[in-house]
Amino acid sequence: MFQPSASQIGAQIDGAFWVIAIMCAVLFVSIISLMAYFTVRYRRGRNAAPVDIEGHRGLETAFVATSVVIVLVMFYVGWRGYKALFTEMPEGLFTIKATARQWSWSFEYPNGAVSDRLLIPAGSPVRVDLVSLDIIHSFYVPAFRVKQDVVPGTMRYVWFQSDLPGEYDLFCAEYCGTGHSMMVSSAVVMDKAEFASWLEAEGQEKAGKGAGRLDGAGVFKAKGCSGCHTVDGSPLVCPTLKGVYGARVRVISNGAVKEVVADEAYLRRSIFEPEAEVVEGFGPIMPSYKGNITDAEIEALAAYIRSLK
Amino acid sequence: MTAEGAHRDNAGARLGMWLFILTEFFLFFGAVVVYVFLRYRYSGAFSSASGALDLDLGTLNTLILITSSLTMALSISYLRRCAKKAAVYLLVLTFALGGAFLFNKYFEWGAKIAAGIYPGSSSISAHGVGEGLFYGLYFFMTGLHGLHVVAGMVVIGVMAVKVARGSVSHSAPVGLENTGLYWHAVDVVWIFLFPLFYLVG
Amino acid sequence: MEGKNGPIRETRIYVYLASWAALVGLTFLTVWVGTADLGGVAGLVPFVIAAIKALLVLAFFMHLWYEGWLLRLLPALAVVIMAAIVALVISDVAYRG
Amino acid sequence: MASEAGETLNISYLEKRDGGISSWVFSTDHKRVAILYLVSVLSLFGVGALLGLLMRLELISMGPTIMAPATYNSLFTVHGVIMIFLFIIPAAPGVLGNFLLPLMIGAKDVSFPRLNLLSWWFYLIGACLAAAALFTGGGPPDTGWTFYAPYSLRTGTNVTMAVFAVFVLGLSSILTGINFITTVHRERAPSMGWLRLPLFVWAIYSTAWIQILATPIIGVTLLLVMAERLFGIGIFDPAMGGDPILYQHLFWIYSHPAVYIMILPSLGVISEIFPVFARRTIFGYKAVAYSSIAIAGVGSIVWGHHMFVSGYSYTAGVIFSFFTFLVAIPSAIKVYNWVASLYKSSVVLATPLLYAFAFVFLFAIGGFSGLVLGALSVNVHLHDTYFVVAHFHYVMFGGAGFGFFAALHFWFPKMFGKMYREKTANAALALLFVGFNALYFPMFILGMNGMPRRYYDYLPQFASWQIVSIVGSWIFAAGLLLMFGNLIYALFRGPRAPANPWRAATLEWQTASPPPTENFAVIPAVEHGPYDFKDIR
Ligand code: HEA
Ligand code: HEA
Ligand code: HEC
Ligand code: CUA
Ligand SMILES: [Cu+2]
Repeated sequence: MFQPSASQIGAQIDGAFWVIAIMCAVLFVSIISLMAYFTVRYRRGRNAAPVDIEGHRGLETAFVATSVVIVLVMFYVGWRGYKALFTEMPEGLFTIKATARQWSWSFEYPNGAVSDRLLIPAGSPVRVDLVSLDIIHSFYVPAFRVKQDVVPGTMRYVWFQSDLPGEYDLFCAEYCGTGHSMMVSSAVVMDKAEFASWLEAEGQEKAGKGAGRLDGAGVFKAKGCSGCHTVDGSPLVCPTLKGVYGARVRVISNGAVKEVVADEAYLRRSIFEPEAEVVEGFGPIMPSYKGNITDAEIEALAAYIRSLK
Repeated sequence: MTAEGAHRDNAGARLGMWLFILTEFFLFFGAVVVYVFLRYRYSGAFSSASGALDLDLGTLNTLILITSSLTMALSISYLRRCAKKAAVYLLVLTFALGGAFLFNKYFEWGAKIAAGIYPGSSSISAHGVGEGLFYGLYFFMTGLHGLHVVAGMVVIGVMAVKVARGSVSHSAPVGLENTGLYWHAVDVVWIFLFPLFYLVG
Repeated sequence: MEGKNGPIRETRIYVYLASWAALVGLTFLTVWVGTADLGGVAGLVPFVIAAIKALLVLAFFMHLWYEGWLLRLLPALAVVIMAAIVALVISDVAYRG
Repeated sequence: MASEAGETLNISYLEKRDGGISSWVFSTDHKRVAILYLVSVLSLFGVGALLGLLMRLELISMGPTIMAPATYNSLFTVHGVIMIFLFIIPAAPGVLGNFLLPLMIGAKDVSFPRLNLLSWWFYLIGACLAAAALFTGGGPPDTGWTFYAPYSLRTGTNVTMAVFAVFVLGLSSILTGINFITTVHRERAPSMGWLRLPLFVWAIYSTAWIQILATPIIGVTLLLVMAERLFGIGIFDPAMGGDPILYQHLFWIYSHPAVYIMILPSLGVISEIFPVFARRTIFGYKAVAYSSIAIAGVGSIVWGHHMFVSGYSYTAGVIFSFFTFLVAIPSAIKVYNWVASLYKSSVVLATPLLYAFAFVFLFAIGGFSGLVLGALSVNVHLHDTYFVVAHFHYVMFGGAGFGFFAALHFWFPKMFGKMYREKTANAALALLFVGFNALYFPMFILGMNGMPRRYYDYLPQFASWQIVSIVGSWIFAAGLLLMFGNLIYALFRGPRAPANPWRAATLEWQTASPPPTENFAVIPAVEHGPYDFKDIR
């Protein structure tokens, strides 16, 4: 019934699940069959003379005592994996920084590489630091059985180790608005060597780009613009950016509708102070990127958006 | 025995009133949970922000409310002794003390707002996050308490009229007694708000 | 059984006056304690005083002193629940890692 | 005087004619108030259920099917708000509590009849405000019924008014609670000692305590959300140094106890039904009675089990999980004692008992899945997945809801003086039972495989179980329509019901069906316990 677990902690959590589930199933079956048996055995037609049994101290105490034992076992079984997740993380793990925003993820590696999928090496534990730029999201990889809310204002982390190369779904599990169900990515477990070479290549590319020109499409993805905006002309919750550049746009500014031309200055304003001029028909949900984006990146974005005809 | 008012259950009425007061206490308690949580995190900011509140005015208001509780209690006592006139005068006095409390609060709030200390003001962020939250909570809790004072005054006003007219009297004082309970409960809330906001180490 | 029906017993006026005087006295005390630098657990003293003041109001102005067990139980119950909730919330803030 | 009283006694509370609709909406008769609640609560249930059906329909295929994502989000928010605050919380106290409590303790009415009416009016105002929130401001709220900050502070939809509506509904709930506690303490018939109270009264009494102690907390929390949205005081807003997890604490300090507001009355209903149809006394009366109080007590300190992965402290997680497991014990006691009450009994398989059996079956599954969720590490995986959705539909609908249906079938003859067709009711139950499990059991499996909740869209691997669930929802809908149709038909065409069709021993059956406005000709003397069938076997 479970998708097989692909992490070490996952096996432990599945174990806890089955211990508890089987205890529950046994109790459930006994209770229901006892109820059915009594109903049949003592039905009116067969037993017309009921006996008023008001209670039985010994039996009632036994009920309570066994229940206490049962639930304490369940508590203990559940506690162990939680303890491992929250208190037994080894020191000095390879750390990836995950940034959540409405409605996309980006993952940043120690050497500067950035990706919109989480790539990790098989066979060694990794730590993922979780930050949010706007509201609460939740990092969830079912195959690893780990989940952690990403709370703005503080940093949380998760750690896990997967030994099973493959591609697994990564969800946002905390409701975060219109695009919540689109905030889906994947966790890719790679062979160690493969991962190392990917990381190096990606890091170098990034370093090289930093010196030269940035790739606008890359920034558009990495900064999460693509989480909201499409580039193919189909507006979702947010205006599409296809053909915006140079067009006349009706915006609401300080409560009044006005028309502006979408030039580079407008793009800049949209990115720094999105709430100042809100495109008619859309909500003021775009986050401000002030302090979160470099000039070079803006230029690359502008060039990219200009190219979207 | 069929008419609704025919059986009067004073103890029942009191129990009902007490249960209601309990819910009022829990209403404020919810905000106290917020307070405890934030004070734990921003204890430094809380005490420096508290220093900026007007302690003299706060103390004066505490004394005013305590005194109004006394006049309220005395009013019931006099009504019980059939001293209707004294009871009404004491109610009017209680009402006036409630008004004085609000008057002071109005000045206190006014001074803070004039100094740019209110939620959403442009200068409040200059005080640092902890202080901003302190004032946010200060306005919220004292405001909520103020609303209760206003509600209490309205009921006291109604009671004064009823006592004067005789529909609440020494033989049927429950209405006034329950008003008294409510007013004292509002006082108890303030007794805690005072150290929470004005006396942070 | 649980509070007598009918009006409750009369509170003497001097009891009111004495409670009032005590409340005023405690108010000044708490201001003094709150502003004096006592160090250590001094932060809690104003709340202890507030609790005493609240008890005075509850007992005499609100007549709990003369009431049956049920009404006296209510504030006690409230305090227990409130303490439990605060303790649990603190188990979060105090141990955030 | 005597003859006059005799005359009024022949007229039931339903028939008493004194001026059209206003004799209902301004009536302080607890039975009429109960009917007001019944009508309003069921109407809103109908609306909420329809929204649920629409949500299922949207998920029939991947991608957009019949609505946009924003619509779906508003849909589950409004569905949740209606089902929780407008249906299941007020249903049991408002309908069953109001109707039965005074009858069961031998009283003429509740302690404060006018307050009682006022609480229905608050309910109505709350419902209207909630409806208004759909069409004003930024449109229907899209936060989920939990209104989590900071999203609820940022969204442009009309959260402010929705939250205010819930605040008003809270007021209504508090007034009901105050009324019931006072009633149980003050209005019992002279010989009705505490240990002669029917178990339903114990359940309603415990519920009332939760209503008055927990509801104010959500009241102030919602006021804070409004203050945040209107003035920006920053307490829940991380951008201003506030803490969104603090919001979650406050929300669940109320909302976990609130789930016991939903279930306790139903547990009480089942405790009434079992002995009546087993024709013997309940096993362990005291244990069942006190376990209601225990659930109310322990239930108020387990709220943190909704926050195991919220990022609060590890210590808090361990403590809350521990208490969560403890709170299962009083529920377990009840279930054990019901089953034990069938031992050496003389079971009459009437419709109410069948509904009660369905309740036990579904509530046990729901409760057990609650235990699975309460286990710390397992919760990390299952939190905010469809497993949770399955859990709470099992306990809220399979438990509280089916308990309410059982109660309707048990007390229908008393409330309306008419009898429904048992065969049809049983057929409806069969549909409901099959439909329910087909609708919600697949959600457990979806959740175990990681399907997150509040998802407008899903990945291909989830499709097949979604389809099963959707087909289940149709079977279930058919069952509901049949059940309500049967009851509505009986209301107009059903044969007259006798005063005590089930030969029960509690006081409400000792008066006419439907009861006269005055409830009892003379305040009845209580000579035996509530489940003593010796004389009426
Ligand atoms: C009627 C409402 C109701 C009831 C009664 C319950 C009852 C319980 N609930 Fe549930 N719960 C909800 C409504 C309810 N819940 C809702 C609405 C949510 C989701 C809110 C949201 O996020 O939107 C939720 C979510 C929820 C969570 C959080 C899930 C998550 O989001 O991660 C948890 C975790 O611990 C939990 C646990 C429990 C437990 C342990 C019980 C226990 O009280 C159950 C006790 C019952 C039994 C155990 C079964 C009967 C007993 C026996 C048959 C005897 C044998 C038993 C033993 C020996 C133990 N519930
Ligand atoms: C008592 C509470 C209750 C009840 C009864 C229901 C009933 C139903 N609910 Fe539920 N539901 C919740 C409480 C409830 N719900 C809550 C609290 C949430 C969480 C919201 C959130 O995430 O914020 C939720 C969320 C929720 C989801 C998850 C959404 C998501 O996470 O993406 C789904 C998905 O399918 C769902 C479906 C249903 C369905 C199909 C029904 C069906 O059972 C409905 C059956 C009804 C019909 C089949 C209609 C036909 C019948 C009639 C029209 C009756 C006629 C009426 C009269 C004559 C009076 N609900
Ligand atoms: C949370 C979703 C979200 C994200 C992330 C986001 N935007 Fe937006 N954006 C919006 C919305 C909604 C609007 C329309 C309302 C407005 O103008 O604020 C908008 C408007 C715009 C506009 C004006 C469009 C027009 O039609 O006039 C531009 C340009 C823009 N965004 C660029 C960007 C860029 C570049 C990024 C990334 C660096 C980005 N956005 C990230 C939601 C988002
Ligand atoms: Cu991000 Cu849901
Ligand atoms: Cu809960």
